[in-house]
Amino acid sequence: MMQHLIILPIVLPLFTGLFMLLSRNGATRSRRILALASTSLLVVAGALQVIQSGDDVVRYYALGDWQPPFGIILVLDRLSAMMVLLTAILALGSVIYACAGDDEQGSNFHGLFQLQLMGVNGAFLTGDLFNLFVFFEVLLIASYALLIHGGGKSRIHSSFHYVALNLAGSALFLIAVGVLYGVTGTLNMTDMATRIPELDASQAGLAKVGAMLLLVVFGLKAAMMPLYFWLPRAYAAAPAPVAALFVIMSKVGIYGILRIYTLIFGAQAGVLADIAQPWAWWLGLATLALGSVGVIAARDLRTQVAYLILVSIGTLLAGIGMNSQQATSALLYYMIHTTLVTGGLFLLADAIARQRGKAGARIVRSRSVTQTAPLGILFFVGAMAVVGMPPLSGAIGKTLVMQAASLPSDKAWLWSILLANGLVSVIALSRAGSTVFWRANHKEETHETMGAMRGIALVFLIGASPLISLLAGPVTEFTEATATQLSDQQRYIRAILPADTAGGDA
Amino acid sequence: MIRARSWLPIPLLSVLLLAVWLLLQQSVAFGQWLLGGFLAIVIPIVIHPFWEPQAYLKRPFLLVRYYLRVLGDIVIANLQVSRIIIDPRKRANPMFVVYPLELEDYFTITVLASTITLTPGTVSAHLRLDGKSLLIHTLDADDPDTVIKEIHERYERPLKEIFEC
Amino acid sequence: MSLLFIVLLPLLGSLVPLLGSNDRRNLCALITAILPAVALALVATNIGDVLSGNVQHYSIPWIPALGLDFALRLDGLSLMFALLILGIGLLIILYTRFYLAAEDSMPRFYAYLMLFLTAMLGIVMADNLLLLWIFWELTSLSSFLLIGFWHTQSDARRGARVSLTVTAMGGLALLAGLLLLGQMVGSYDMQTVLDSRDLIQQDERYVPVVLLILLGAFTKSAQFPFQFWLPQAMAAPTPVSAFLHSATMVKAGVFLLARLHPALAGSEIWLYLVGLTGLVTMIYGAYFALIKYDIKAILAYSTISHLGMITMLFGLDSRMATVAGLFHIINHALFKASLFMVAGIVDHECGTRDIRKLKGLRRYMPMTTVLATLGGASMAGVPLMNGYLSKEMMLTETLETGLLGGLFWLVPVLATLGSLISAAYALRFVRNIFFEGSPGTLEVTPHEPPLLMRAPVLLMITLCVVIGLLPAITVTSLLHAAADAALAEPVPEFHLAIWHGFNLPLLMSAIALGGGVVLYLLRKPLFDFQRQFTSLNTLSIYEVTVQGIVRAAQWSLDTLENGSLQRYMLWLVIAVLCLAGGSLVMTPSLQGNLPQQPLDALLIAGAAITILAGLATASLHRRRLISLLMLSVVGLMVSLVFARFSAPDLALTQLAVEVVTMILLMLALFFLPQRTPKESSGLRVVRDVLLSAAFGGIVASLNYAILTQPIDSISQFFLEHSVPGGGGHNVVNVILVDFRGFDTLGEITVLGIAGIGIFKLLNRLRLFMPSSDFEGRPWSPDSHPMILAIVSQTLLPLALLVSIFIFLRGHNAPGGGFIAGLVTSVALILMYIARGVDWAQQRLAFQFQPIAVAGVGIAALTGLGSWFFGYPFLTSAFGHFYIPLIGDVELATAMLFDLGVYFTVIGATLMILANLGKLTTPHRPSKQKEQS
Amino acid sequence: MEALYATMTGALAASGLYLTLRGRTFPVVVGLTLLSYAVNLFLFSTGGLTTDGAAVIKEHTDHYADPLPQALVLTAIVIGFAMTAFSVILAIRVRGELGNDVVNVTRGDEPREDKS
Amino acid sequence: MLDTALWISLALFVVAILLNVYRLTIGPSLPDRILALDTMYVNSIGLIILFCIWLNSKTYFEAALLIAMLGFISTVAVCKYLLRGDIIE
Amino acid sequence: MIGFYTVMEGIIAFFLVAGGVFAFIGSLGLARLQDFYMRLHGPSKTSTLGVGCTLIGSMIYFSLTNHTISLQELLITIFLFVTAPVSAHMLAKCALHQKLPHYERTKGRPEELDEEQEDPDAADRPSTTPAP
Ligand code: NA
Ligand code: NA
Repeated sequence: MMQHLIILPIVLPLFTGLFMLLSRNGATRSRRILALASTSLLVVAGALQVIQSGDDVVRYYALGDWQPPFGIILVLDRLSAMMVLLTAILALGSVIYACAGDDEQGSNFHGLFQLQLMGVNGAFLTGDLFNLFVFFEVLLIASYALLIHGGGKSRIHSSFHYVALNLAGSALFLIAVGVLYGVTGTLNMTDMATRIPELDASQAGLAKVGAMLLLVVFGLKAAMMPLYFWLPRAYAAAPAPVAALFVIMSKVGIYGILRIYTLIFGAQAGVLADIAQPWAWWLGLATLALGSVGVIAARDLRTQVAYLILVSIGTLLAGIGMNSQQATSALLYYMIHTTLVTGGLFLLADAIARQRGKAGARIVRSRSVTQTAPLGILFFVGAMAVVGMPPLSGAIGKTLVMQAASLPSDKAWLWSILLANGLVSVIALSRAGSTVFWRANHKEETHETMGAMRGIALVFLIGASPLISLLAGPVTEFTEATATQLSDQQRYIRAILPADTAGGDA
Repeated sequence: MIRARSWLPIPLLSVLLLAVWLLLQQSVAFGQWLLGGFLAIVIPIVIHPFWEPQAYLKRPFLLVRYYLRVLGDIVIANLQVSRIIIDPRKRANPMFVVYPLELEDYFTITVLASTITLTPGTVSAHLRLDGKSLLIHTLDADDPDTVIKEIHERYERPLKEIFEC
Repeated sequence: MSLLFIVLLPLLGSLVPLLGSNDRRNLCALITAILPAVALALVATNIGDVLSGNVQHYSIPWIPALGLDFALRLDGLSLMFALLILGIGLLIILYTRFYLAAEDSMPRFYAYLMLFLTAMLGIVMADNLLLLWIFWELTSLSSFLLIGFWHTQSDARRGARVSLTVTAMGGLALLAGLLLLGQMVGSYDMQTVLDSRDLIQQDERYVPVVLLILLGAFTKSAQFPFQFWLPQAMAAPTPVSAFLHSATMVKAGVFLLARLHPALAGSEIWLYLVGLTGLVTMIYGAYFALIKYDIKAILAYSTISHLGMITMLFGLDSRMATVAGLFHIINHALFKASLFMVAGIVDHECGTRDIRKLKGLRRYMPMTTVLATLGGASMAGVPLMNGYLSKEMMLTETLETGLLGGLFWLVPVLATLGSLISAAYALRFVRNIFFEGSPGTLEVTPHEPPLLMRAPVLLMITLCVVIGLLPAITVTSLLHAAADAALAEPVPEFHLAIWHGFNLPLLMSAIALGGGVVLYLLRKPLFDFQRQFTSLNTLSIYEVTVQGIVRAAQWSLDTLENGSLQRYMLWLVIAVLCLAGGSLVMTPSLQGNLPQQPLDALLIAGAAITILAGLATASLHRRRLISLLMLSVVGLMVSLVFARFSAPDLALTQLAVEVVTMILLMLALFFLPQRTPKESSGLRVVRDVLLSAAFGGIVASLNYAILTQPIDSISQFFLEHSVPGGGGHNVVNVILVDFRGFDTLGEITVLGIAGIGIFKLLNRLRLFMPSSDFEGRPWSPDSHPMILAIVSQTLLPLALLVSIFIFLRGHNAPGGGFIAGLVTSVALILMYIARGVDWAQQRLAFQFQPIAVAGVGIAALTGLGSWFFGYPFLTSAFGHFYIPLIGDVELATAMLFDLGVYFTVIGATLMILANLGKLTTPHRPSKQKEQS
Repeated sequence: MEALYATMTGALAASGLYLTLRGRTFPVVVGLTLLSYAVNLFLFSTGGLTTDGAAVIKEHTDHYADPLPQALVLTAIVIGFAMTAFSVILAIRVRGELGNDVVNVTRGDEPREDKS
Repeated sequence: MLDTALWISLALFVVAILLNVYRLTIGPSLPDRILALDTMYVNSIGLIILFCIWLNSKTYFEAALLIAMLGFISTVAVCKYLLRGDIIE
Repeated sequence: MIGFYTVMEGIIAFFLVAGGVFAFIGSLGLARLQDFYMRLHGPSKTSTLGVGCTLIGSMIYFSLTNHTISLQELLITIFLFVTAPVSAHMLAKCALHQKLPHYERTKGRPEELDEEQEDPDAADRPSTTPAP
């Protein structure tokens, strides 16, 4: 069974999802149990993958037993294992939260959710460029369906923006795949990495166009400036557990950039080495700056969290732009932090909105939430974490990223923007928190409480922040090793394409 | 006891399917007969619910004659139409004709309408809602009664013989 | 290890109060006090060791990647502060017990307080720069909670936010400063940093480091011009003011100056920046303390002034100044905390803090009056009180400094002036409240507070007096140890004594005291003078600024993200043009090595039609149906192109998809407006045309370049292995179901999800159904033309047969599950079109969703099957079997996979089309019945 | 021929893009469909343009078109169809919710809880 | 002879399709355009058959079959739209 | 002596050319006849026959070259001849529904083309029917 561990994060949610979708009207209770069980198993699988990848061996799984570079392969390295585990943890929080009632707002929630997980995990694991496209589409179509879960005006409208932009993005992705295939004659990313350095000047020029198109595509998914416009509305409008899960989707874009531009266009790529990083740097900084503007301008908690995601994307992109092992390690830690915390904050914003009557998540004076203490503490912790207040993970992540800036000019740019963002976020979130929790009218005697499931989910995700601060030592050790592994393209080539490959027959 | 209707609900269709299958496969191998036969039985059973009862084919041989006649007419029709299209001096005399139907069964009416469309200078334009008359557009005709009479003689009556009476 | 517990116990203590209940207040206070008391005892056990010159360390690694260890130290400086923090902290706990009203949540307050206590201890004991910063920010956060404790009051909320903002800003600057400092030194270890003075001060980054760190220190210690948050923070409950805003948190800034003094001090910039800031703040604070009416505001500005004095002392370039600064930290903490507590008592008893209403309280609270008078005397620097000693030292050191060069005399003069005003406001504080007049205007009759509420004040005032009288035996050793930590050089010899003989400082003291009395007596004209100024203070500037920023941010975002998909698309296009177009420009040549193939008329005509139809689709888009027809032409042409260039499978697929798409778009058109009104301005159209043309140009160039590049593809492998390895002659199909079956699995998953998603979309959909077409013509009454129905019915079995044919041959000839599925679906959809939803629905025995899902399931299970034979997912198997009479039959697992595809396509397509069609049916009045 | 083919692809891409820049849902959807045609043609051609070389293995010939891009395009067509279908129905839903088919959100449409 | 016939026929079909495009473009009525499209489908069948003869391969026959079978469904759908608005009711 | 194959080649060529001619004429009719009802005649008959001829040519050709009787064309023809009238019929219905103007020389006035009294309120008035 261990040999199939690599594909488990794809197959498990696929079958669970299919099973749940077979009938439209199943018992809610059994579906919830199944969803929780499957997602928990996914966490276990992710953890096992992380453990397995810890020996620094790059493993692959040849689908259909067709050996690379001919067949599609899944690749398990530290990075993909980490992303799978991260996804699973976030998903578990979301599922728990959804089980408190969001799943009944429309049909087929859990099934679609599982398929969304399948898509995300596939994107993280695949070692084939076109297969990456396919998994992007799986996760996108599932996200479209989940985004409109529960209906409503703003949801539908923002969905259309999201869908239309992503369809355009998919078209660009295909062009990029076409260009890269047309130039290199292969789809396997590692194989592509071996062929890129051998291209002549005009072929390399074309490959560069492909690479740049991919950057646009991943930038769109990641919500990089100026392609981020779809994000705030879409995420703010999405049902809470879906929004929480969506947090990982923007990270898929980041993952894509990280993977493509370290493996295919990494240091070995000759004239095409490190072509995306300068763009990532400047656009990341711009994203970061604009995200800060959004955080302070937000009139609604959920929009605010959406902009906080933008901030994190900017930070991650800037981290990629610095293009060093230290920076990669830092951004990976930061990614773990921001994914879980912003996911938790989406849930929290929803939990708060549910207790404030008509005001919902808007940052205005309204009636007080029923459960001031638990929600208040969670908000405080979450806000601290997300703005980068110590001792929580945000501060550690940001500090790691700041520390990774080595050039004086990089430092000046990154630090000033990052610190200014920190200040702005503090102002904005203290405004928001004080308006929502402090500037409230008296409680009304409603018995609206968030209930055990939602509470557990919130504690699970927001509580992750203190946990990963406490465990920052081992976590950064892992991310450092990951960064080292990523920078060693030869290791991938040796592992996946041992000299003279021949396809195996079935 | 198995009733014929239950496993061979539309025998004529089954024959047609088997023939088409063999046409598609370009093969008369035994396996194809077997497979085609299987499909010719299964498909009618599957689509039976969608099959509104149709006129029963009474005289199949007349049908063959009918088809041959139509085939010939099609060729003639095309030559006529071509002349009108090509020859700028030849002026068309289009006309709308309301054709009173004697046929009652919709399948037969459909066959008639299709025939009219494929044959000389006529297009069946409209089956009126009451199912009693057919609006026909002719490309080159002078007298409606002639048209009606010709259609009745050449097509409707044979069809009535084949399917209905 | 005990160091860890000193910090940790109060942290645990922040959880303890939550165990207590708000009703049992004594118990709550008591259990809260236990842990800090133990911590204090632990500190006490270390006093001897530390005073003898040892520095204790404790360290556990935390984040090696960051250079952050959980490292604590206990040296003289830490010890001094730890004693202050824990000692006064315990008194505050006691005081709070009586201070808080019954409706205030005591557990919550204590929890915040303990959190703060931990943070403060952490700052003073941190042995790692980053750890220090962590605790530093924690004080900001916990003080935010404490100031905002009475959050129903807008003052409290604002105060909390302002203080958080200002101190967080400083904290962030501090982080940058400390990071730079650590990078300069190569370590964040405190001792290493403190030992690297020369390295640091010679580094070119020294100046920014000093600026950043001072920004942190000054904001925290409310130095000018960041002082404005402190008076605002007075909205906090008084114990908070007493503790945070006099004794501890505001001292964190000056603590930092002391802590990093050995590494950073001694330079010109330090001298000027720290010295002058302190001096200015001292005067500024004193002046405002004199003219305020709120007694807590008086104390707050006084605090600012005294912090300014301490800051100045740390700035001055003499070692004794540092000692004096440290000494004044202790003294100020003691008398100011007492005075705040007094102010709290007064407020508590009288219900007001307005000094104009408070009069002659000595009659009602004699004991408090005594304490207040002594505290005031200390603040004023009256001899025999501890405040006098440190002020005397301060005045001495101002005479020694090289600050301001030729204007050196200005420093002592201003210092004396500050002391003078200090004496004046101290006098005003004590005399106006307790001695002058009688409290006629008060609504309540004040009386002495409970004994235990006075006890903390009594204890601290006693300490003030004792230190004032016996400085040498009470604090010298502690001060020595602290100074040892704060100075890079050896601690100078000093003797704390009341009497140093007649000297200039003594004279200055006398002038300050005497002048203070005079100033107090002449205060009326000063108040009149002050009244001319409108109350434009820094705070309102701050508020306006923040609101302005918010509004500006909202405006700029509303402008940028105006909800316009068109604009978002535009950005996407611009990104593509810049990134891809830019790279394309750099490409040396588009022309590859391959020769072009010859053209023929057929190709030209085909391409021309395609291009024309494409352009027509775009240009006629406002007439939607025509646009659709043009799109249909493009679809047809594309499939012909596929056929022309050897892709039969693609041609088939494209044809089938084209039909389904057409049906879908026709369905959609019914629910959407039939035409697009003219909206885009001419300029917009021109812009979009240009952008589109540029994009098209890029695509075309790329395509041309790719077409002329030779390709060394992996495809040869598929051609070679298709038959022997995949068991099929149609390589494209074998790739789809075998070599790259995983793609196909994903693809049908997409299709299935799309169907399910669409079902979700159609749920609860509000429909807009036009009752007539776009020319206002009512719909035709004939809903299901009979001729169509009859022909469709005949076509259905034939289509099924053909689809099975296409399915079965797929592996070896063009065809396969996908096309077969589409053919089946289209035939079924034709039934819907011809006969209507009700009719078809009644006859269709299956539900669509299970079919679609089962299809994906079949494909996936086929893949899973290979696990049982020890092969990876989706490994195919095939074999030839000889069956009597039939002959050789090839069976492949790939066909099972393809069967999954087939079902998915049928299920998903019908789910999409039939469900959409089904929507309207119940709502349409049938005109057919009326007419027939 | 290659130049002509490329021109065709480019023209379709340009037309599609122009439509996606329109302000109504329907043209946007049609534009995306058109764009996907262009992309499919592009992707299809990356293996070269071959006449009379359908990749169905026969004896006596090794003149085959590159089958891989064809397989990719097939997948892309299917996915494109699914996406088109979804976006079309989403457009209908937009109309249902808003009463028109304008793609741009007007000001003041801050997301808020819609519980129907 | 066959080649010549093939080319003549091909040319005629191409011209026919161009004529269809002409009608499709100028209209004037919607049924005209639909009719033109439908005719284009039919002519495409001929084109494909001729192409098959030219290649001496029946690889593309199914494409012709599919157009014959499905092409009219598009036409029917559009007509139904014009008549009733709702094509599936 | 004209061989069998030459004859057959001639026959094939005849059918191909005839097919092309008919297809061309059908489309020509579509392009140049006066009204829609007349234009409908060309495609529905002539084009269909044109393709039919081509298919017959193909049938003979492939039967000869592959040495087996090629009958798939027959199937295509059947489909074509079954579906073409339906398209024509539906299109004619549309034209009547839209009351397309007819050539002035057309005789006969079917009631379908009578100008009815238009309901002025019926013009593009969306009726909103909320789903249950
Ligand atoms: Na196939
Ligand atoms: Na309908």
